[in-house]
Amino acid sequence: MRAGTRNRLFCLIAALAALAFIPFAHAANDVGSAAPFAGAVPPPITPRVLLAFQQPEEIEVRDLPNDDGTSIVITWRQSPSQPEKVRYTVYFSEGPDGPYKPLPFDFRSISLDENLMAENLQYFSYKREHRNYHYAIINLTSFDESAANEYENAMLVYEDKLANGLPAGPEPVLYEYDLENLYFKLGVTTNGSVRLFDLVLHADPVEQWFDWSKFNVLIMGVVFVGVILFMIETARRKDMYIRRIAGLDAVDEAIGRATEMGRPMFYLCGLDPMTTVSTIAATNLLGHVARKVANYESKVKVPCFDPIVMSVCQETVREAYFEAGRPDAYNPDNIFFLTNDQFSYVAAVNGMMVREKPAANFFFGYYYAESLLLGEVGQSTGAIQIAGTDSNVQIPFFITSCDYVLIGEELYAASAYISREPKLMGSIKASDMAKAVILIALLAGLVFSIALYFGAKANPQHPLGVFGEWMEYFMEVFNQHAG
Amino acid sequence: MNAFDLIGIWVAAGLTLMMLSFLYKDNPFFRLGEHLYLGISNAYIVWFLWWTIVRPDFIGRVFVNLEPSQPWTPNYSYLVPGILGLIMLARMVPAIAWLSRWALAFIVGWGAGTSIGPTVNSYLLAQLYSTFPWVNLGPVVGAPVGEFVPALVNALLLFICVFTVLVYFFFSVEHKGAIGRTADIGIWVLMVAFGASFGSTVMARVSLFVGRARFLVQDAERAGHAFSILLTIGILIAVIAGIIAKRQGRSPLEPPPPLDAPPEG
Amino acid sequence: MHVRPVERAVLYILIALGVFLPLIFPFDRWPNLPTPEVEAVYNTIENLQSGDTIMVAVDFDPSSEPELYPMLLAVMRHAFSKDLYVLGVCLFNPAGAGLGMTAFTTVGDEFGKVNGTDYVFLGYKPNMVAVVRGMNQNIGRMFTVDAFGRSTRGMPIIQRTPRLRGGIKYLVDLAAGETVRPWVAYGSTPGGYPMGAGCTAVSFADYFSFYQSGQINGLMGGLKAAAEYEELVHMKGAASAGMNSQSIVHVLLVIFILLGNFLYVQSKLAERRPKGEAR
Amino acid sequence: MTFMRRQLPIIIAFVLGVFTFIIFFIPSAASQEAGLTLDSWVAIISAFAMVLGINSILGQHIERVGKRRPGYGYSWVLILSFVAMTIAWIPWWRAPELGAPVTSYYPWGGLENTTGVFSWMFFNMMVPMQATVFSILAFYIASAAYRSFRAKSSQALVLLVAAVLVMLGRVPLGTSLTGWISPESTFAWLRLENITGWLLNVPNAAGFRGIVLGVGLGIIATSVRIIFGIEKTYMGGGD
Repeated sequence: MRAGTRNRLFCLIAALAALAFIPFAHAANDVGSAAPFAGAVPPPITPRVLLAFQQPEEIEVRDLPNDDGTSIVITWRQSPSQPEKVRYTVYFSEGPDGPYKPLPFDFRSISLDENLMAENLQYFSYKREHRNYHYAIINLTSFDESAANEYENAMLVYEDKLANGLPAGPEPVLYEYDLENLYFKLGVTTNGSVRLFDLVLHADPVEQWFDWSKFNVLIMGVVFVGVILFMIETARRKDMYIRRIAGLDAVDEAIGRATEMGRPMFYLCGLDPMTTVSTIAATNLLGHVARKVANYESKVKVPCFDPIVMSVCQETVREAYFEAGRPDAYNPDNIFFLTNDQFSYVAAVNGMMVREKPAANFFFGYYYAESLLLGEVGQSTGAIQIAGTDSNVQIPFFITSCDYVLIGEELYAASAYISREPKLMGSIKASDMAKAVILIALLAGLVFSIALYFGAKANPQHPLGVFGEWMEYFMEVFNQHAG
Repeated sequence: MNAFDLIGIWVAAGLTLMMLSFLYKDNPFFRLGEHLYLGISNAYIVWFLWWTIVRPDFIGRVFVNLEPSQPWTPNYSYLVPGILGLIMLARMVPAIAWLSRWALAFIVGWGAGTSIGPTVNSYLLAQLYSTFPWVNLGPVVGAPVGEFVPALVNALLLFICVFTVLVYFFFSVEHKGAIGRTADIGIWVLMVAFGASFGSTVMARVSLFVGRARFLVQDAERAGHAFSILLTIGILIAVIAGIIAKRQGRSPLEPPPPLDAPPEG
Repeated sequence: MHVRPVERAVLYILIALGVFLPLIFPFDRWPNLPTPEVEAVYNTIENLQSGDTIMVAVDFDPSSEPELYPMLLAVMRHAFSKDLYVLGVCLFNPAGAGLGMTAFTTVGDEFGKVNGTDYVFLGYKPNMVAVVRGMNQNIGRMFTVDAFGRSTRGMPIIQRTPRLRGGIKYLVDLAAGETVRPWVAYGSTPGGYPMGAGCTAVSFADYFSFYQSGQINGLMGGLKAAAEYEELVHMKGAASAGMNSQSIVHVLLVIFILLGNFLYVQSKLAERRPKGEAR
Repeated sequence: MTFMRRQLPIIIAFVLGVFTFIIFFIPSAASQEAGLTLDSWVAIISAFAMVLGINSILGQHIERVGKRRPGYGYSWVLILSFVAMTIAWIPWWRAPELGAPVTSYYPWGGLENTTGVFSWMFFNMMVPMQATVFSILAFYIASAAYRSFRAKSSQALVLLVAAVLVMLGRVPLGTSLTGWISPESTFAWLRLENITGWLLNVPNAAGFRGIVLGVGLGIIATSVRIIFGIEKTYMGGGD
């Protein structure tokens, strides 16, 4: 029997089956369980393109890994037939053989090249063959949400009718979905009509206690923390080398100049709260700067943007004066709060700069658009200015208005550089070792990329076979955990 | 345009000119605006914290039910931040000021702890993964030459730039020889990056002043020519102050004699 | 390396003039060629008949006022010039409500429209999802009072369009934050009315995916898009003047930089020459 | 006693640091809930701490008024404006419930009362000043560019050229300079807007990516020093 006739015969039988299916569909509708949802009943005649669509194999359903026990995931191998405008969709029902209805919440249907398992590492491990497996995630809590949503809308309409005295019918009731036995069917749909594959899918979501997709983050974090602690221990014994950082050598020069000219210095800790690590780095550095200021018997003013940062700065400077052996010279009024609003803070600091003409300005911590306002006004009063920030966008503005700028990580190395404390130098050495590891990983990635490029030239589908897959897996290990 | 809005626009135009006067030099008008702004912004922050954090999250959860229609039970676990907040205020009493260290430790410890995971994830991994050339090249391998060659060049250039910039940040190694040269290339890449970033933000900054100018020229002018009247008054005052300064033999740009010497403190 | 006060004064005055003059004396030397996504919003409103109703969501606050306020004025002028009825709301934050009130009253007076009959500004309400869902169903119940403190019970415009679903023909969401996604998910799709959006230049890339996927049928990014819209509506306003100022100031800046370098190179040559020839 | 002053804070920082680090890796509902609760606790503590800030700034200026120090007139302005705006937002009398016909003018209440005094002060005083101080940047970006974009060294020259190219590529007048190159020709990449696009997509992105990698390592190193109590300057001490 030639393929052509076999196909036609197949379509005839399928059409008859579909016809037989219709009354059942209608009947189910009349019975109409109390679900407030009058789902779109699939039109009786399913188009030929859906009937011809070959059912994908390996349709499985299981609990979604790495989630809080609210979702299940359906996975299936890509179907060989690839007609346009046909998309996958999922129908549900509350009984294994009950009427299957579209999902009550807006579930976007999946096109034939979407939702590939290889592209979502949050829930699936990276394999090359996962490129031709689809997945669909169904969050069971959205059933209750949509029921509540329906109930609210129904109540609004009901109260409206009551208010205007119209016949309101029975009072709407909140529909309870029984989440334990919800059954799903995968189907294909094109402009309104749908064909469900008759495999009934059911799974119970489970709450995981470890997110395996973040395993690479955990390993790298723990290893790096271990290296830091180890280096801090070894740093106590042997001394360390740190390359010259121009900005930090200039700190002494700036303090000396301010003392000669008998004018104060301004020290700003940035506009972020105490919970941001760059603000913590800025306050640590203030401690070391204040110790030098105490020795030089000069004065440093610290206008603060956040009250907690102000308290920390007061504690740090008091400790510095105490260690420098001059606890009486500490004056808490030099460390004061202005405001927590960005531009009134800047206007006030600019006004103080122009009036008191400080000899040196230190801008450390995290800054936003006001970096240039501070830098430009400070520059016009002729002060030495040293800035250190990890907010990338603001570094160019500090470069054009300050004498020295610490770029990114140099701010975090500052307190170690100035204090030369062995335990702080140790963590600098550790981050250098981590940088070396990153460089090696980058080089390996380059080599693998070149190899894969030539492999892809030879065999576009599976460049370099198993080795190629291992290389891609190496690079995916460094991929971030999405979401 | 009732009186309420008319006065409002005049006040807004006046304060705008006062703050812009700082471009000329520091003057009593700017100082007045600065202190007014400090007072108002602090009051606004107190309202904002009360209205968006203290009232809904603390009072609403522990003491008072803010939505009478909903079922509500007091959640006493939220007394902990309240107590820690009061402990933080202990700083004002020198005798028990050391108590505030517990609250400080809570906040700083929380800040340090919450930053490690996301930092490894989005600061390290995301940047590292997107630097691998294959990631950008993979989907384009089969593409025609016109599209593939630029992608190849950009992918390799991106790799070299990130590599050299990272080498620049080595601290415990002398920047000499091969490492020194790579670090120099890194500095060049940083300079191009900073120049481009500077140039791209000029548009946004200029549009800020365009917004203010639109307010002055359109809204303020419509409210009884507030802009032109206030501007002429401002210029007159500046001219008179300049004449007085010249008669006292100092350039107008210097501040007046120490009638208000900088407050020592 | 210092900027002498005279140079600084000349620089600042030129920039101030570069911004004020195009506003005071508008001219259009450099046309703003409209891009397709801006034209889409214009065409949707242009194809509406007089008597239709649209809603404008003022979902931004003073910090993005320079870019989105002219856009709001341009859309309002276009709507009123076609005698459309306009509903207004702000769901971003309370600070945005003030801007909406000013814009609605200013453009309303310009076209002689009556507050309450031809347009209404409902003000700010927190909990955006509930408000959008409620407005789809029944605006009067969700906003019993408009931003000016007047009850909406007797307002003709509210009686004419009691709800968004089936009531309005188009929604324009001028967004500075994350309000486009909720408007699409809970407003435009369930409500069955098309939707366009406006955003700041910085976040244009993020919202472009909504435009490509067809969830919004038009997108205006930044002051440049507002100027294009003004060009289409033939009502030159703040945005076109703003773009002219941008062009002038940017070119001024480049000239200053070149001038600065020229002076610098000259001073370097001057230093070297006397030593060299020792005349 | 020194345990309470020195060791206990370090233990608190350690416990909080380790706990929040672990929560990041546990997707279960309980740990998500704990994370969100801790976030709002920190926000509440920071809100309480604002009293310290107000005490500091008002203290300074009340003292300046008390001692008649020069410039105390301005301190009066600060204190009075703070008190006026604070009085404006405290709801002294019951606000009229929503929808009730507006009989008398109700001035109290914060921004939620759009016709109140607080909203008036916010929109007519705070917002204009905020926008104006922000807009001064347009002048400072010009003087900063004029002063610092001088070809002193090769690096400064590169900084200058990149900035000028991107500036010209962002403005209609600028892009019209290379408008004559047809977009389809092989030299299309010479058009200014394409050069600007490339400068921002490759060198700019790569440069910042290198910085971010370094910053990431710095953040983790500093966090570890805090959690394990190696760096205690933030707690001060002495006694």
